[in-house]
Amino acid sequence: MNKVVSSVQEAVADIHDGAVIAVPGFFTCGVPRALLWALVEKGVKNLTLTCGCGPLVGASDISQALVQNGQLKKVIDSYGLFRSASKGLQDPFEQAVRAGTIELEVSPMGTLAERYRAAAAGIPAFYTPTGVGSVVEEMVVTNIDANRQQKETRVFGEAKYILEYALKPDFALIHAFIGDTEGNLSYNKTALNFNHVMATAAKVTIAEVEKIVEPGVLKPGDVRTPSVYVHRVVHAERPKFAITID
Amino acid sequence: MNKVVSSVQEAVADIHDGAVIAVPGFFTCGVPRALLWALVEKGVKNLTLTCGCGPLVGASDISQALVQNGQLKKVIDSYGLFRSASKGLQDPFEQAVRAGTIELEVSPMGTLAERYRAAAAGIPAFYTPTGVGSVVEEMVVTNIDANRQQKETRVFGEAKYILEYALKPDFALIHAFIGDTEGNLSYNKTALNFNHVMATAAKVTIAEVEKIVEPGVLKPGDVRTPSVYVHRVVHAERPKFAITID
Amino acid sequence: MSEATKKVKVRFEGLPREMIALRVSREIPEGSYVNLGIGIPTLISNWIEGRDIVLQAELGMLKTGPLVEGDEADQDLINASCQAICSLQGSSFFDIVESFTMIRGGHIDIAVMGALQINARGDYAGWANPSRGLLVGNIGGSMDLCAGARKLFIAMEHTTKDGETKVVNELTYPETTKGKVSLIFTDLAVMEVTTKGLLLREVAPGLTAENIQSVTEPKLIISPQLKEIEF
Amino acid sequence: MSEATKKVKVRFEGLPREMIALRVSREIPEGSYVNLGIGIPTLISNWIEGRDIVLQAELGMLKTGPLVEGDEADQDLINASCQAICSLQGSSFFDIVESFTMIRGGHIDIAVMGALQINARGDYAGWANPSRGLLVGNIGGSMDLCAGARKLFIAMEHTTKDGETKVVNELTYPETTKGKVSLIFTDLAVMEVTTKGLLLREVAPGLTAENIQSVTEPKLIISPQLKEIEF
Repeated sequence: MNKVVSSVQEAVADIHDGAVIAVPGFFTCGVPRALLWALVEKGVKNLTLTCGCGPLVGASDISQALVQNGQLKKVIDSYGLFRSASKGLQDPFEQAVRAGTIELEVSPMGTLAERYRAAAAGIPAFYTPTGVGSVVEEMVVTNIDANRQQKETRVFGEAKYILEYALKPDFALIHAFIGDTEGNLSYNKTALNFNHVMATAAKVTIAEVEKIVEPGVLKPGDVRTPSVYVHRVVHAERPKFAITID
Repeated sequence: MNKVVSSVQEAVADIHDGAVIAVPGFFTCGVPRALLWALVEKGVKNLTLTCGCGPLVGASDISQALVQNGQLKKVIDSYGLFRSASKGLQDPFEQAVRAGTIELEVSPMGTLAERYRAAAAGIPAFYTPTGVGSVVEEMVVTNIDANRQQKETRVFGEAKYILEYALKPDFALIHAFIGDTEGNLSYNKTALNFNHVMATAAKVTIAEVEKIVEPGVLKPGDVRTPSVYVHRVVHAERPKFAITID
Repeated sequence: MSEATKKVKVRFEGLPREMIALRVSREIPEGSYVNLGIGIPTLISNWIEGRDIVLQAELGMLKTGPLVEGDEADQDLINASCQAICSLQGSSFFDIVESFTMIRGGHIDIAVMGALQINARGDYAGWANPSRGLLVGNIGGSMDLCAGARKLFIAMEHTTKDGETKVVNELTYPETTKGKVSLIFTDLAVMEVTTKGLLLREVAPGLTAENIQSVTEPKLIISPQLKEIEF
Repeated sequence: MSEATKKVKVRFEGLPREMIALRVSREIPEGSYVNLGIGIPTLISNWIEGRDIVLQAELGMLKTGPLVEGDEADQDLINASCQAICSLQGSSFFDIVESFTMIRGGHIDIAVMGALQINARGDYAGWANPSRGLLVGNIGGSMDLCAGARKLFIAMEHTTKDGETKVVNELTYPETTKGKVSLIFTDLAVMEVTTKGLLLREVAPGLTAENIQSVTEPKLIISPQLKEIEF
């Protein structure tokens, strides 16, 4: 199965208005920058981006373009805002969140990781202690009043747990270091972060890779994301960016 | 942190009567044979072995010794019996199950894998579609009448799911290929199977490894089980066995 | 349904197990990720060389290779039936949690399983034979595959060695799953599970629809395109 | 509690942030696996060289190494504060699910977090400052660490830049967790959360228990072994 497509444009060709798209990356690290720029270029609108830890903070140039193009409906993240309040006030995304024109739903990072894992593994819902004792236990945390749905809790043993649900995106845009033509992927160091789990969670997974190789170059024990999860592979230049969110 | 102990006897020294012990291995492959023989030698009794897919079928010499020593109270597995009924009739373990002197609790393999993962990740319970439409949906499947507890189900969307609980063993006995002195482990090919998840699930994890190396020999990207999960490392000769369950 | 009524009167010469496996292989599209159960399903792996089909093994491997013997056998590289195999270019190893994430999460296109009994609603029994006299049995990964694979095929003999039909009105053996099977391949026929009942699509060479019905409890719907099994 | 009453009357010269971090480091036993939050906790990493303490980073790394700069910086190797770091002998990389399995499953011995406010029951607020005027904030991994780490320490300034105490009777900021904090390290004091209230164990050089009480809302229990913070 040769899953290589020839351009990032072709790779995102079927991403439609209103799509729910998983965006990995931990701040600057492991963000699928080439695919995200292709999304900007394509101009699809009404998008929901489901993140893990601040790729839109780490790749603020892309965030800015998406906001200024009016492409975003909603972002789900654990760390969606700049830490600095003064920098946040100048950020188009935060401005849109303040204006209520983009929804920001905030969740604990591990709960997000687990919700993707649940979607990948056919688990509709699970119980977690994370968030008990905070507002996360009571409701969905979002800037849009109407969407603050109540949460369900249950006691097991002597402790209280929150019921959390699988989060299954339509697409995942992945950044990998090496990918073979069949879709087996490996990652470089901490650029792995949310990439693998999002690849397993989405209905359609599109991987930009720095090096495309023939099957067999990646040894069976070195594959991190097995090919079954990956639908398209496209070459992307090694991205360049400053390692900072300040 | 140097976690190396000098003998398998020392490695299992604190395993007590009545302990719940995770035993990995898929039939013959990846079974912690040296640690299990140390358990036989130690003679602790009233043990519950929580397995995944037939290590006691694959290592029937060890199973036989444990049964004949009267060490087993209960086994949890997805594949605990010989496939052949005639071979089963001659097997001391199956004989004890038939006599009701050892309990055999049977579960779908993926549900067991997920129950260990849940224990590892602090998830007390999760919902799964596996087993719906079978007796697994209604009760715990076991040869001991009194232990056939009812299961709980719930509908999400249009489908029915079973509530399954975390399975947290007191000890996990792990077989790894390479381990460093700090407890980082890697595995060989399909000998990985249940080893990693059991290492993460147990309160105390003891790893027999074929090669002990200094920290740094295993590269950070080649570690499969990070040291935080591993409490003791002991050298064990590469095991020899026939690749068959017939 | 008593034991007696399940006995079939005539036994037909059907396909050998290898040919059932070949027929199933023809129903697997190129580009499929497939898990094969123990028994006849395992034999399908002999028929996919050169085809763009990737096999998954529950114990933690994708793109399993052929069986190996003797000195080539590696005790750390087996398939889910505990047979020594090899890897291929593009294979991957992973742990059991990843393996069942694939299986339970809907990533496997087709699972082919053996069965002890099947009915017209697509329910099947495969994990415990009550004749063994035990309330427990070997479930293995079968229920996970039933829950998670996108399509579920059954490959089996049409009747038991004792001459009882395995295609029954009501299961008397413990169910593995309900309503998930879409196609049934036996030594005698190919049948499709439809909302109206079992559709007889193909019969083994030399047999008629009446022959198949005579060894099948549910009333069969005969396909207008009924034909001999082709290879 | 109105804003006005929270204002402290006198401001004391306390420890610099680096020294708070040093004091926390002394409370971490050899052989610990530790996660450090953003802010003062991150500075603890400067004090553990040569000690048998392993740091975990949420983004997927165990045994994080020191910061690196310039040409040595690798864009694919950062810590959870988005700073370039290096790996050490015995380090490991893993994905986010494994990382939060460690954190949520009780495998991390100690988490050290910053805080905006803390009370005598061990509740703390750290994820959202209402003064920013937003109903949302950055939770990151903080709530996961609170739920999963075996022990939870807070390292912070005792008062805000505006001179308000952060050690309060009742939190006015959104809680991160309830009742999980065991030790509080500030520039002025070390306090232990006990069932009877906050136990003042150590004071910064030159300060008295009365000084600490004057910038602390809850009534402090003074330890009979009260002493100066030692390094």
